[in-house]
Amino acid sequence: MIRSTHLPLLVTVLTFLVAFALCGSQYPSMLTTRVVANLLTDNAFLGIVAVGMTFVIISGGIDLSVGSVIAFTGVFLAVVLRDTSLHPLAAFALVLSLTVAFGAAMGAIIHYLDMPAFIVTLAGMFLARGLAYVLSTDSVPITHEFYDFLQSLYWKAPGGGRFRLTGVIMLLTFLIGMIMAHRTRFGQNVYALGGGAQTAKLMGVPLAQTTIRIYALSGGLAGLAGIVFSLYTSAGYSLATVGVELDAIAAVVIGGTLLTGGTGFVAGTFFGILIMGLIQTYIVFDGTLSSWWTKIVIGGLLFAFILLQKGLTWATTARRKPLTDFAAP
Amino acid sequence: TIGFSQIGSESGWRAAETTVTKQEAEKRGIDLKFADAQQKQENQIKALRSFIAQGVDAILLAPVVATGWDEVLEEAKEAEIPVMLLDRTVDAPEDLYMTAVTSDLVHEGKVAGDWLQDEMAGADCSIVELQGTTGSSPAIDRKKGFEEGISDASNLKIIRSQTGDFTRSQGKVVMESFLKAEGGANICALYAHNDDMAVGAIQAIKEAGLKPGEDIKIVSIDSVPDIHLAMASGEANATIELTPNMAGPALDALEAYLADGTVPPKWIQTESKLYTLKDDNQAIYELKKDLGY
Amino acid sequence: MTEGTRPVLSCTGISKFFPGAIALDEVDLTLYSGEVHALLGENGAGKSTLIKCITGAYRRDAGTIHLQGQAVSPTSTKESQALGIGTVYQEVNLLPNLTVAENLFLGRQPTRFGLVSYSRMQTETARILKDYGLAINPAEPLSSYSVAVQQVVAIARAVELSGKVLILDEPTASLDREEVELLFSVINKLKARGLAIVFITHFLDQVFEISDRATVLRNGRVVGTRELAQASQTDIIHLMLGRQLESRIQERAPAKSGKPLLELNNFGRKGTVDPFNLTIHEGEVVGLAGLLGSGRTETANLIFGVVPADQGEAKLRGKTISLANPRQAVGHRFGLCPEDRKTEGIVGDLSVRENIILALQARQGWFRPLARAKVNELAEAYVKTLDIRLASLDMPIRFLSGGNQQKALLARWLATNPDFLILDEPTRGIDVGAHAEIIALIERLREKGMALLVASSELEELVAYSTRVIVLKDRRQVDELTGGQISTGNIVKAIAAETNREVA
Amino acid sequence: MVHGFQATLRRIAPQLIILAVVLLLNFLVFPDFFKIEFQNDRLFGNLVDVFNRGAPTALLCIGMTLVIATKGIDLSVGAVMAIAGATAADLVVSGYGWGTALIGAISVGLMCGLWNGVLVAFLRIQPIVATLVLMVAGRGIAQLITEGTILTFLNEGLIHLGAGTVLGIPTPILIWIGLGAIVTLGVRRTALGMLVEAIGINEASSRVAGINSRVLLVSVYLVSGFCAAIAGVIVAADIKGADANNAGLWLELDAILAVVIGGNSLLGGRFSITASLIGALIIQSVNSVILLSGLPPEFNLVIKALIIIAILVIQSPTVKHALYILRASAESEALEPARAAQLTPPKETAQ
Ligand SMILES: Nc1ncnc2c1ncn2[C@@H]1O[C@H](COP(=O)(O)OP(=O)(O)OP(=O)(O)O)[C@@H](O)[C@H]1O
Ligand SMILES: Nc1ncnc2c1ncn2[C@@H]1O[C@H](COP(=O)(O)OP(=O)(O)OP(=O)(O)O)[C@@H](O)[C@H]1O
Ligand SMILES: [Mg+2]
Ligand SMILES: [Mg+2]
Repeated sequence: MIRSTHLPLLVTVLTFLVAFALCGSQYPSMLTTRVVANLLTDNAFLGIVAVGMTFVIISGGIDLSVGSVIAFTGVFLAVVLRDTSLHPLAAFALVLSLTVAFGAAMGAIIHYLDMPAFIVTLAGMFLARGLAYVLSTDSVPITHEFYDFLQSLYWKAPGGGRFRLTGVIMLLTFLIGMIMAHRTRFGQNVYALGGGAQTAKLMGVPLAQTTIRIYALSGGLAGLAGIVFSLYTSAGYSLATVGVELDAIAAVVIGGTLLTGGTGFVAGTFFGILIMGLIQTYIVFDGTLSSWWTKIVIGGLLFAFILLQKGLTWATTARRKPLTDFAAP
Repeated sequence: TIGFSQIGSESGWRAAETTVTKQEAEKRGIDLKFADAQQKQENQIKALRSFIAQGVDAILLAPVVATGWDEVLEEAKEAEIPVMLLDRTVDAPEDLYMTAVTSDLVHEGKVAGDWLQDEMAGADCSIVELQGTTGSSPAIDRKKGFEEGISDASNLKIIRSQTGDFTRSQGKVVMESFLKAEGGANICALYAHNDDMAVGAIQAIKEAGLKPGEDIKIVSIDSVPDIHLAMASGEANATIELTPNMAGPALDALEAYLADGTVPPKWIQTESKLYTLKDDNQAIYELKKDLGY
Repeated sequence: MTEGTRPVLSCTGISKFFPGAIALDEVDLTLYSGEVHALLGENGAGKSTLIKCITGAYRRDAGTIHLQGQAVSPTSTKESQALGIGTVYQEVNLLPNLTVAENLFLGRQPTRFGLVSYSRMQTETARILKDYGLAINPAEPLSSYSVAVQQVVAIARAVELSGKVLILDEPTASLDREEVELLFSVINKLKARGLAIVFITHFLDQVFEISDRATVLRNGRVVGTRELAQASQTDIIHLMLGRQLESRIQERAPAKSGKPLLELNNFGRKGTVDPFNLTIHEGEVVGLAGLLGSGRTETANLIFGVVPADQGEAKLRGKTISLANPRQAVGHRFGLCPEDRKTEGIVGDLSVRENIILALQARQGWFRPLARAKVNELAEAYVKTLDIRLASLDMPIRFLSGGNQQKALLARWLATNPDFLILDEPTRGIDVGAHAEIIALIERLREKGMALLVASSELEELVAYSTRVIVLKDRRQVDELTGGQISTGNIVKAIAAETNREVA
Repeated sequence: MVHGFQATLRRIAPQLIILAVVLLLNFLVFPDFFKIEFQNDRLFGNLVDVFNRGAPTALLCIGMTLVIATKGIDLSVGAVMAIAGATAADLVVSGYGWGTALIGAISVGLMCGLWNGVLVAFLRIQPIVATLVLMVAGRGIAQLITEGTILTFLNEGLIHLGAGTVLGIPTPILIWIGLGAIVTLGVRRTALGMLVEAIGINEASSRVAGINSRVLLVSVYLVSGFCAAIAGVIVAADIKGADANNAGLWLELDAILAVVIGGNSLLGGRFSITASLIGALIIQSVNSVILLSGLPPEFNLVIKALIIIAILVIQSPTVKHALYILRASAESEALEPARAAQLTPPKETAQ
């Protein structure tokens, strides 16, 4: 049974399929495994942070720090691998615990000091990037056999597309994210929090624990995205991924999650990511847009998607009213 | 068909480079696919991958940062698409790209340092420095080069150094605070990592009631039209040119390679030409002002 | 209730202070196993505050709580739930974005292999709600159901959570007779199981029907606890108000049919309310009767333009007017006191004063602010007339007790001195004293020549003030009663008749 | 009106204290901080710079405060600044006078505000997304006007707006203080302020009460667009050129930060423009500390983040609440111990 609540998700999936078909009809080479593989590989880090962002936004919050955390993670890894003999796996564990703690700290501040997430994570954004600068302003290359090994893990599809490890990590993240959101008590608490913190509290939702976990999750996933990004570029660079938080937010919103919190889908975010990737691919295939027209077109397409979604949702919910009533006693 | 992955349009110089590249491509009858990365490396990698998927004949890449290109360049190599680097090289094995047309950023800084050393001729001089965006490679290299240039002159000393983000307005703001923190009379020279910041700083100096170019010597890098205008009226002293025409040599090399397999050198260095007040700056301004800076 | 048994819950010396007000002053409350204990008092007496202090939603400033002899001190509702205290707070406190099943099971979802099992949750939900006569889709978001349904779900949730104590704060305010009966049968079952139940309401009939004892609060103090078997309604009212309620003999001036004020022809909206004709005269009170979901609220909203009509026309004193949004309606000197005071009525963070003048100011326009003196004069006058209990006119309205919020909203519309006033459930959550006061007020307004349209679930009340009653069913007008026809019996008959006709 | 003034003072006291502390910090790293000279026909000194350089943020946060009061947010102001600056520069470069340029820039700003407002009020798109569209596209539009270059101009009238002085006081200072005063009076001497607060707190209720919430919503975005346009002109005039790519870049975040430091809730409702303006000054003073400290630029962001976190923690409701209780019990100890507990302020979330 298709539930009315799943409508935004459906709309997103449909939008993506239609858009992909349209692009394909214009540039047939877009319908290759290369492009599909690129969509997965190139957006892997963005997808991973967007999963965390989905949780944050469903809970009614926002996390502006993720872009900086990715950059920090990259620089941290690069510096650690350059200056110590730590194995990358150990370094991964170290950096993940750092970013989880960072997220948890922001969550704790948001809850215990009763401050808006927007501002707390904005300060977090300054801090994480500032720390990355302090570690190194230079971009630091990562050269380690283990990195080479991880990068060599890919499956080359007919047609030249390479499905890489990072893409798989993203898909796994989405899968786990979906299960967490819909099938665990934690996930239910996240939705409850987004429905109204005061009410959720009266209903017995542990606010402190949930808030802290949400931001810890987002921080941890930003750390994971940072690891993936460092695999992607084999380097750590303090100026990397500026503004990624806005891309992630846009993807989450295009995916049908409401910024006011309470409703949304992790799976929708996945298609949001694909739609954003598709827009970029299309612009490059076109190749005639100047720098400024690129910006205008991206903004315009963003607007078009939001409008399309709005329209479809309106059209389909206008007549929706439950038919059941009190059963005759 | 050639794909061109440009960093963005963050400065006038960058816009000029884009314009010139498009002109050069047109001149040679090349169909240029342009992709603007909005200052993000990830977007550049995406663009490169899309170019490969599209099957372009060659790729021009102006990399935003030196690291992180191995993987995608390997894919290009495998697809037998030659890659030419513009204005910056990358930290990748040399066989992954055909050639790099760049200036030497460290050298630029050194030229500036040397010029100042000559200009001061042994007199004591406290220098303030306007850095580029923290972490960007021009900022790092131009700082390094300048320090090298003045390292052998004990009379030259950098007393304050702060970032002006390569922008005119930050250049002005930071210069204002330099002037107050050190006192205008105690500053003898300004070194700015690009001309835009220098232009902003000139205004700050004037507003503080000092004469830029005389009370405070000004040397900067890029040679954009507005700095020549300032030099023409004696408000700035020297600039080092960074040519926006990187694509010309690159495309020449590419054509030669395609024609008879001439393998170009790995590094084609553009000239870092020093302009001073001795040049006819008004004329240079007129020459440059329509180049899309 | 058995004397001598150990109390399930005993609270002693509970105090709670708010700036400028002592909400609770050394309140004692003892609950025994298997009793229904009514908690009574005027609006603002401190009933809801007491509940919140007991269940940990508020931090109490003094006092001790013993649960089955054990000292407890829940600091959050989660803890009190874990202790076996289930609560329905005054305003429906569920999450509209979650489904019915998710609301019912939040925090204690059935799991399978560590994952929440939806199928079990939904079948369980359907089973539980059947006891309350509710056959709704557990997988739909709660927001798609009316306040009444939500109220029932909230009750069901609290019942499921209450191992030892169940607390219900005005659970019947938005329920109809039938649902109330179902609720009472559930309460009786729980009582038999030995739970202690706290029941707060302003309907004294219901109190006497279901409760064993009653504790009465006045101004944050306990003024007495009574065995209800040995007390009469008048005793209790006396205890609550501290005075006798003078029973006004309804000596109503005969409805002088004034000039027609508002004429609605074929007015309606697809999928909301079937087109209807209605003429309202000056000096007339038209009552809207019907069952839950019969479309009373929707009719009221339609006339006020909250949801614009898509067919028909409206004429004000013979001139065709547009009623596309509330602003236009206010411009025509209409007023609407909405049913859902929390979401459509109060502006929580604004002061009581500002809330009272809001509609008047909106009508005056942005650039003609009301003079401060005038504002104060208006606000003070209405606080006095309607007996709104507050610490200061500057306090945010959300800190007022539920009934007092309702009165402030009434004041908002009276301040605009409307020609036509629509009241949707005007007495919801209002105490007996104020209840009589509001009925008298409606009478006075009518005599002054105002036209009123009043939707209410309380038939006695409708009968008391209506000069004409329209009966709605399934979003259609099915009957109209006038003059001597108006009686509770006839209204019930009119609602039932339609059903019979359908069956026949 | 004495009453009103006292209420305002009480409302902005925390911000004033923080401003004083940050200024003191400036004084510590640079002892001449408070020195103001009259030099070159203009006031000259670090304190003047704080007021002058704070102008763009201050202007933005006038509009932003109103937008946030309606429960909205305007991410596009930075981009609107760029568009307005580019428009003004383009007009003077093509030979129009500075008046025309100013009017042109303001019209463009109002158009941007209208666009945002319509998206939010009529299409019901969430403000953060609605304004994100213009934030992304707007900079492109600005560059379209300047064609990616820094459009330099020499029109004295226009330059005067950003770099000139009136009676020795830099014009931007006069503009932001003037506009701030006008808007504050405009909303507080009319019913607008209260109505804006009402729709921010509960739009449904406000609508039922007869408030024209849609038009009001559009209006606040118009004000925001207007303020951003003025800020954009000032920034362009200051450097005698429109830098479409960098003008106002990330300034929307500073403006939002200033509003929050000003003690306004991002959830809408009660607002104080004066407090936001002081918030803008606080941010500028923090920037000033960083510049004057002479530390390498790598540390800029860390310092800024730490100072901001400190400010926000002090401002947070929980800490305020704790301070309130401390003060209350200290006061009442002297007066009447029994009543001390009564002063416990309302706090539903308190455990
Ligand atoms: N947060 C608060 N701040 C200040 N005063 C408050 C606050 N909450 C409640 N009050 C005051 O405490 C008193 C008791 O309120 P309470 O809600 O307990 O009344 P009640 O008995 O439930 O009334 P009703 O029958 O109207 O629901 C009221 O006068 C109210 O104004
Ligand atoms: N028992 C119910 N089951 C399901 N939906 C209901 C029920 N009662 C009302 N609704 C829905 O709630 C909405 C509100 O109905 P409305 O408020 O107009 O009725 P009403 O007669 O005013 O009832 P109330 O007494 O609750 O005010 C309607 O859209 C209706 O579909
Ligand atoms: Mg109550
Ligand atoms: Mg109703």
